[in-house]
Amino acid sequence: MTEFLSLREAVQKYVKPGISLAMEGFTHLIPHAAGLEIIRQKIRHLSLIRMTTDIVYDQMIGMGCADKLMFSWGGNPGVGSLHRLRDVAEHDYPHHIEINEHAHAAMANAYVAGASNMPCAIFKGYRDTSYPEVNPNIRFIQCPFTGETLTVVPAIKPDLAIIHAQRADKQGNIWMRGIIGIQKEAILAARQSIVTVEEIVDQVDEKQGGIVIPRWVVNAVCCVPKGAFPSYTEGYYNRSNDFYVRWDEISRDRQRFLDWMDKFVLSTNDFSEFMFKLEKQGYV
Amino acid sequence: MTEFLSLREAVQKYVKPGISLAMEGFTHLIPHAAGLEIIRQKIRHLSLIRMTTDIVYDQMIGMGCADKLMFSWGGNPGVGSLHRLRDVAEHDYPHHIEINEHAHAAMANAYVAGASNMPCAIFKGYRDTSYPEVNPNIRFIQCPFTGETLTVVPAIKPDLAIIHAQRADKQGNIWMRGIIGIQKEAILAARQSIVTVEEIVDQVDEKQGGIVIPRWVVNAVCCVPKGAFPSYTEGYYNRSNDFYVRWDEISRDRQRFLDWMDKFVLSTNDFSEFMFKLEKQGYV
Amino acid sequence: MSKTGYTSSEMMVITASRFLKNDAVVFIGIGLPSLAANLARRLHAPDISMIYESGTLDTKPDRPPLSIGDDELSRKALSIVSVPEMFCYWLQGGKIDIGFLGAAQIDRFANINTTVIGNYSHPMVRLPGAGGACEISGFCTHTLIMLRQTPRNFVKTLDFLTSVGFGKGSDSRSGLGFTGEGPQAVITDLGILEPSPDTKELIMTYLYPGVSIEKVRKSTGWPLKIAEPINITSVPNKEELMVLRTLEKMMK
Amino acid sequence: MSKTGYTSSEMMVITASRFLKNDAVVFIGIGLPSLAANLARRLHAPDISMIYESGTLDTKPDRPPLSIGDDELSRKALSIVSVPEMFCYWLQGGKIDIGFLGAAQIDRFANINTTVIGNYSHPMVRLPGAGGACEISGFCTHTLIMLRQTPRNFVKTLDFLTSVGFGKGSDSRSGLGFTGEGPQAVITDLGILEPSPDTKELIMTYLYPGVSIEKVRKSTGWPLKIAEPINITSVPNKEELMVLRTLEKMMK
Repeated sequence: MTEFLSLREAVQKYVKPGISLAMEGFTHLIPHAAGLEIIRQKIRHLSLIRMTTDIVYDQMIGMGCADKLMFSWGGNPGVGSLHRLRDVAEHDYPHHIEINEHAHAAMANAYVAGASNMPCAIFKGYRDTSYPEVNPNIRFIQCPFTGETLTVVPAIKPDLAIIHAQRADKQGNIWMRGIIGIQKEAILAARQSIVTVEEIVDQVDEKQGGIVIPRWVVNAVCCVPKGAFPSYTEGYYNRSNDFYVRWDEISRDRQRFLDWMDKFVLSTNDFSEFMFKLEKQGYV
Repeated sequence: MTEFLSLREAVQKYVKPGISLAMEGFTHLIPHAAGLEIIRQKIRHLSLIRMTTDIVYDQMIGMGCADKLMFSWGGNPGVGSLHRLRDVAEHDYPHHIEINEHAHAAMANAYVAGASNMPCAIFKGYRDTSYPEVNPNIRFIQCPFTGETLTVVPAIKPDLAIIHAQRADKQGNIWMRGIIGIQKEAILAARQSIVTVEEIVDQVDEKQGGIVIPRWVVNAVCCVPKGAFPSYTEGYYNRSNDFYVRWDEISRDRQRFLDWMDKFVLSTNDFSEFMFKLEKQGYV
Repeated sequence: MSKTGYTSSEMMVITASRFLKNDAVVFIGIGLPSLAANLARRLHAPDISMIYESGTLDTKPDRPPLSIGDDELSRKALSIVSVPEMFCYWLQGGKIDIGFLGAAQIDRFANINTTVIGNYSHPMVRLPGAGGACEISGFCTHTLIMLRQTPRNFVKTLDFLTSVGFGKGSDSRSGLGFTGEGPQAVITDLGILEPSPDTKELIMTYLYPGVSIEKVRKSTGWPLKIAEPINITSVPNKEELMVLRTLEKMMK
Repeated sequence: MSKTGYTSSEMMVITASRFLKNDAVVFIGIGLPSLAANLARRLHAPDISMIYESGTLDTKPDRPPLSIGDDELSRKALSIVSVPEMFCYWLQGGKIDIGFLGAAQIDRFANINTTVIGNYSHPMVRLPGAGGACEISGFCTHTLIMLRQTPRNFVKTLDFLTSVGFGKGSDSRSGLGFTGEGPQAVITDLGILEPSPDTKELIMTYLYPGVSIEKVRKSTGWPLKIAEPINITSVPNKEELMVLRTLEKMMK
């Protein structure tokens, strides 16, 4: 069922205008290369879903790929604000996007519900906060046994999920280790999925730790070394904390951001060219 | 927070008449030694909870430890009937016990709800089956977003959970690998917990695969080598398929069962004596 | 065996194995289904993904397991998941193509009973109960049911409805929130029954070689519908029998 | 710094670290809380269990992490769990003693805002949002809130209520389904505020050495209640400062 494609082919095949797209990676294994390829292919009108909306979505939002955004935290982790996200929320730049905001627990439970083929998730939370006033997708029900009030949110069932992982084997089974976040749930909740990996090996094995996502829930595997940069891939390379800091200056000003994206993303053919250019310019 | 106790001390301290007790281990790592120690200490009036009610509960039920039983499958795996369970269900022998019967998915979700401090769990299932007629703890609600009918069961929150695992470290952190079943959820759902282990080591590590349950959710750790016999402990010893087959003859007749339990369990001081006697008599 | 050169159990297992395609993701219980899947893997379906309830995804045991928790399954699994994950993400999540079910009783709409014979509160026979059967029947895309065809097993009215096949027939399964399409076939020791496309009542569509129509009628507790003309399955071929018997020997 | 020999941030971190006992299980965000926990671990709480939202249970980083997903946290963790497990089993499950929270705004009942300044639909400042704050405030047995005390931060009315401290005060937190008891203290750059046992309104209970009552009143956007007599914290000792500065150097 799994195809091995180049990232360009996979994005062409699966990322269509108007779809809902979850790109996950909780502080680790963030699918940055895939985000840049979507920008390169100028795909618009996406409903973006991501718990920790950080640089990858700042780039996509700033470049106008998104019509909607569902998120539960948006910032530059360890650095501060996300300037493109702020610009769209505060000034509708580059255009207005619809925001569907949650807390982490709500999104985590909603992904679990999606992966479990449930229409909704119940949990505790949001009571007496302002969220139910601004998000009509937060409702409350009573436990039929105790009468206790519980919070309900709709399941997340994206059209497409994209994640990054350490390895795939030649059948398309995916192996990842370290901080595993919400990626497995995102894949299982989605109708289709793309996984970028650092390398393709003969066989993957849980006996060395980590988890395996079986091939039959993955549509496309793309080998993209360093594909999580500036995030990291445990066992391969560390987080570029420096790039996170530099993103603050790159993204602060609209024109500076656009120039930078033009130079490094739109004017390069793929992620390896992008990385080569970054290295030449002293970013890595 | 974790105490290192002998199994006898741990059972004396935590297994009190009238409590609800979940002993889990899904086809692997079944806490047999703990079950025999409870029988040895003649503790009665327990509300027993276990998904795959197999030999360990057959023994406890046959010896009169249980007032209630919650389960979702009861049999001798790979062999056939569980004769003591059948005798209590069909003939109230040795006395009537209250049965709270579920399907696996319901109990799995109910443990997750317990571990998550929820009063209930929602899932799909049981619709148009006979279960809702015989179990008042199966109810239905509507999804507030789609109107779909969903099934609700109360969370499982046992007074005590007992599991068996491969190792503990000297701080009381628990490591287990292989088929992990529902054990972590049982521990986290329970108010108190006992873990029997094959050995105590300096340090446990997830990097070799498996999972770690942190010390602060474990009350007592007991070192009981072979403590899962006749079930198995991956990396230590295999399942005694032979004993499962022999249990069929041991347990089929009431008197034969009582004599066997008297000889091997009540007349031995602890699990290592029990195992020694079994070996001498050619059971192992 | 003397007459045909194979037993009715062997015929059941071989028949079931023929349903399993190479790319199938199959949820397996112990006993005949496990044998059938392991047989298929050694014959025409080397890449089949075998899933056991205990949490082993895509396991490739060298010998057929003796229980769903057999250490052989866990050692050879692509991935081992927790019980909640198995039931929520994989089964209810609709990620499995084919699920096997056994039964103590089945009715004409392929609903099954594995809970009790007799009255629930004071059963004549207390059976093991549901286990994973409810979710297998609800959420695997297709199910295959394996049981012997006798008037005691093939009953007019179930003593207890453990898991839903086609409910009261026709479209009564729809609207129950299931992703699975329901039983694809019932494989007995006499032949194969399949649901009628419209009413969903089971129809005997195949007989094993040498089995008479009279025999299957007598072995069924309701007026059995029989396809006209009835099909006859092919006899087990030499390879099927040889591999199956090798597998069975490994389990001793 | 010149006057006291330490900065107000250092005082905040050292004060927070003093709240952390050796057997505590602490949920930590990045920044000052992470520094405080790492400081405590190197001073009086070597066995403290540090939990970061990214899924690392009981991690023992050699250097303070730069983000909650820092590879140092994952390499040194006792266990790494998925995001749903962290939020369901560990946070909502009530398995954590102390949680840290930051805030852009706080009100007199220790409710906090980390979502927007201004109107939600057209915010003046779009802040990062809730992240894990709702569950930390709801389900950690106690929470410690760290933020600077200014009239802009300590406000009469929050622009948005991201996570509940004591709601409208008194027992208004009870009945919301939370297992946590709510904020134990608010640690600012001027001193410590603690909830009044009955009304739950924040009372300034400690000042740092050299901070005046006038200063804290002016730094608070509501008529601040102040304990009488007011306590004064001890100054950072040499070891606290030395270890803290070593930690900060490791983060460069």
